[in-house]
Amino acid sequence: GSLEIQQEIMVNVKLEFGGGLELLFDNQKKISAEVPNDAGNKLKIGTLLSWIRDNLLKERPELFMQGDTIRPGVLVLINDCDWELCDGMQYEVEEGDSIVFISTLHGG
Amino acid sequence: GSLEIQQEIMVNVKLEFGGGLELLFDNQKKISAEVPNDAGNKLKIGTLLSWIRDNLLKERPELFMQGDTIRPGVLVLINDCDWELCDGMQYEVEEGDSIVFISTLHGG
Amino acid sequence: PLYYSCGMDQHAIQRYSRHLLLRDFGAAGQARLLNSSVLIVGVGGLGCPALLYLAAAGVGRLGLADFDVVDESNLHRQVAHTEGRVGMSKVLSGAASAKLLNESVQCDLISEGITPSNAVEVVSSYDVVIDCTDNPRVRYIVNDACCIAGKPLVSAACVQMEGQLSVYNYPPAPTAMDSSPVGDAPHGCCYRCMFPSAPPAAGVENCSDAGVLGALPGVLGCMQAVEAVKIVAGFPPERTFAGRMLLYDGHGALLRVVRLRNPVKHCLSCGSHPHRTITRQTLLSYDYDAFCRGSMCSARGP
Amino acid sequence: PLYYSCGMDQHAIQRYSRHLLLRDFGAAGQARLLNSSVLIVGVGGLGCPALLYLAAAGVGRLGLADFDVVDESNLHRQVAHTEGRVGMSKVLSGAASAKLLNESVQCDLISEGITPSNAVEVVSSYDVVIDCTDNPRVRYIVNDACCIAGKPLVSAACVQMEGQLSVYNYPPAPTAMDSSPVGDAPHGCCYRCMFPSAPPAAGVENCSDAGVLGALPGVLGCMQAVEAVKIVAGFPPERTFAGRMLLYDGHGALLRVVRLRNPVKHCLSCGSHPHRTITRQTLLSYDYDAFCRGSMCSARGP
Ligand SMILES: [Zn+2]
Ligand SMILES: [Zn+2]
Repeated sequence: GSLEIQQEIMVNVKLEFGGGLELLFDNQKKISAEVPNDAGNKLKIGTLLSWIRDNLLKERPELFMQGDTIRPGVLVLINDCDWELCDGMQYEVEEGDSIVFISTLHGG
Repeated sequence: GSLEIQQEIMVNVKLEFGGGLELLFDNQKKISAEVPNDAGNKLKIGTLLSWIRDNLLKERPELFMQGDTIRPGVLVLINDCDWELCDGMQYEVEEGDSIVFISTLHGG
Repeated sequence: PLYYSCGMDQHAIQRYSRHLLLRDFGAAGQARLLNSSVLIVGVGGLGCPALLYLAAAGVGRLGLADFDVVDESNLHRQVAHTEGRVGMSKVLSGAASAKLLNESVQCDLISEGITPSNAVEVVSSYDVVIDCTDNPRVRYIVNDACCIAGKPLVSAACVQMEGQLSVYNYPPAPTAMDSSPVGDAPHGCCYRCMFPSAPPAAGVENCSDAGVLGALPGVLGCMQAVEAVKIVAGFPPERTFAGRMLLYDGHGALLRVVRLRNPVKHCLSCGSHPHRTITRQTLLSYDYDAFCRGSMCSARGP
Repeated sequence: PLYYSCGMDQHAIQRYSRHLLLRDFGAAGQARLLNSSVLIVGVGGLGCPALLYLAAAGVGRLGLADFDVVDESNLHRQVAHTEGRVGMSKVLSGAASAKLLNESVQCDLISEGITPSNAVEVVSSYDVVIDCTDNPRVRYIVNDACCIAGKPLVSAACVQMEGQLSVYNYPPAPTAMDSSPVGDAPHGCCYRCMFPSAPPAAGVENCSDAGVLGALPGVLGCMQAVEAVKIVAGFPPERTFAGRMLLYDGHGALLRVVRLRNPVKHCLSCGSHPHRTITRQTLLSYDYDAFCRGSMCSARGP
């Protein structure tokens, strides 16, 4: 009989971190990531957030996520557009997407 | 017998003019243009320059071209790169290219 | 020429000649500028360049709001103050510099800064508001007052070697006094649309904690002045940073402009009835301290 | 802490604390800044903000080069001057403002401006040069002197509502005094690599003809100060605007950064032997007037 396996594919994304968030990622501002996903399913950005937290984040996860979503005060940009213009947490990540996480600044 | 005709195709380019050059184009900063080209041949940027002069330019062509090339003091940017990084006058225009012509400024 | 009719004397024509020559600005733009009023909240790293350029450009009335005094550590970036004015109130020092540049500019000094008690009244008497504060709590108060009073808000911030700038509430959301249903006309998103919850304390750095490269707020503050001048001269939202944000990374010499969300219907500050709960009547009782609890918003800004 | 060892007293530590706190700058960066020298060519729309922010930041020695006097029409944007100083030389007025901000900054006044006669000597005595001129002829002279003396050049320009900024000759091309073969080491392109021929007169507008929105040179001049501070603090070329140019369209609130060409081997100013004909020995006899004939380069800048 055949062994049923869950086939995995990789989705390439260009991640950027700014406004101080890069400090949570070992001071890396740009990371090219290969994110595993089940073949046949789309990669939800919510899944990507958790994957980033579990695989790339080096410290203080509470400064990146709050519950299942991004923490208040972090702007998520998908291809230079606020993710709220792209269905927010429901957005399905495409191969090659640029995804920027930027903490808002308050200094003057 | 068959009539031999030179088949024409159209190349779409996004043109932008800045640094005052837009005044030569009826104050238009952005023009989406369909540029005719012989099928089978690549569209050289030199050919595009002449086409712009003959079809889009409204006044004072000497402020856009000098002889067969761009006039001194105008920066040509192909997809946000100085055209000198892309073979200059030999560059072959691709469908969808962004081509920016910007006059350098001197004020302070 | 045209501009004689705008009531400028020979002196003003000479002084503002580089604006009068400007396509898409000219005498009409300068006349609007001379009759305009701009409120600058915070006379620090961002407020100093903003006030110098707005005074130089001839804005009619300039409101300066700050409770603080000039400290020696301000001088590496706050170029409207001077060594000789350490200890002086920032609004006095700022107004003195504005007057040296342009005697004809009227300066209003709001030396208690912006608070829930004065926010709506102060903001109401200006055409445009510039947020130059170093304090999220005041950023929310200023935003809410701008939504209530129907004023565009030119907002910027910077820390370390990064800066951000946007224009909020432009065009302004309908105000409660308007006959149109609140929040239903097209308008620009507000600061609270963007950031409905306050950030956690540890996620916020300010210039006193994390430092700032001195010339960086100069870049942002000057750009705030550019946007304010455009707004009072009548430039439409799509020619400003309304609905977009500039991200400037001075460390890598990178700049990008990104698109922001549409206004949020259930926003407490600019949303539709019954979501808009922060109004002229309720702002004073809105609990900014509770909203900012656990965040650094409650910290007093430097 | 570390910075005590850099020879700053308590006063300086307090004053520059926001730089000392800065990651990637800190005490070492501030120490370099305090020991650095920067030449500002042109004390007008760009030079005023650049000098204010460099003085505030504590640059050790500031060269101010301008032959002009303060005119009333300057005041709408040249915020280091004041109404009371109309008629005063711009370098005197600029130095006075720098001193009010920071008494410890040494100002050199080059009141004849930069000319072929003094260019190489003046440029040689600074670490970084900032081009804030309003005149293409001087832009070429300054560029050529920077290539001869091996100095990075932070260049900006603006007219109407547009601005441009780049960093040229960084890292500097080998100078004639170096033992390495001229022009063969990797270096940044220079102004003349970008613009080997002068533009035609009619293609050039300056602020006196075409006007300028006052706060716009503020944005660019502050950004020149940011780049100069980064260079003296030791930031590598790839973190500056070397090899890239910022294009700022204030009319549409658009910013883009584009990639510039590699240095040109046959460039007269920075190219390889025997192309490099503008040298320490020949600059004075180079005919800038002929080079600029038919262009507006020969016009005296305002
Ligand atoms: Zn809102
Ligand atoms: Zn060169």
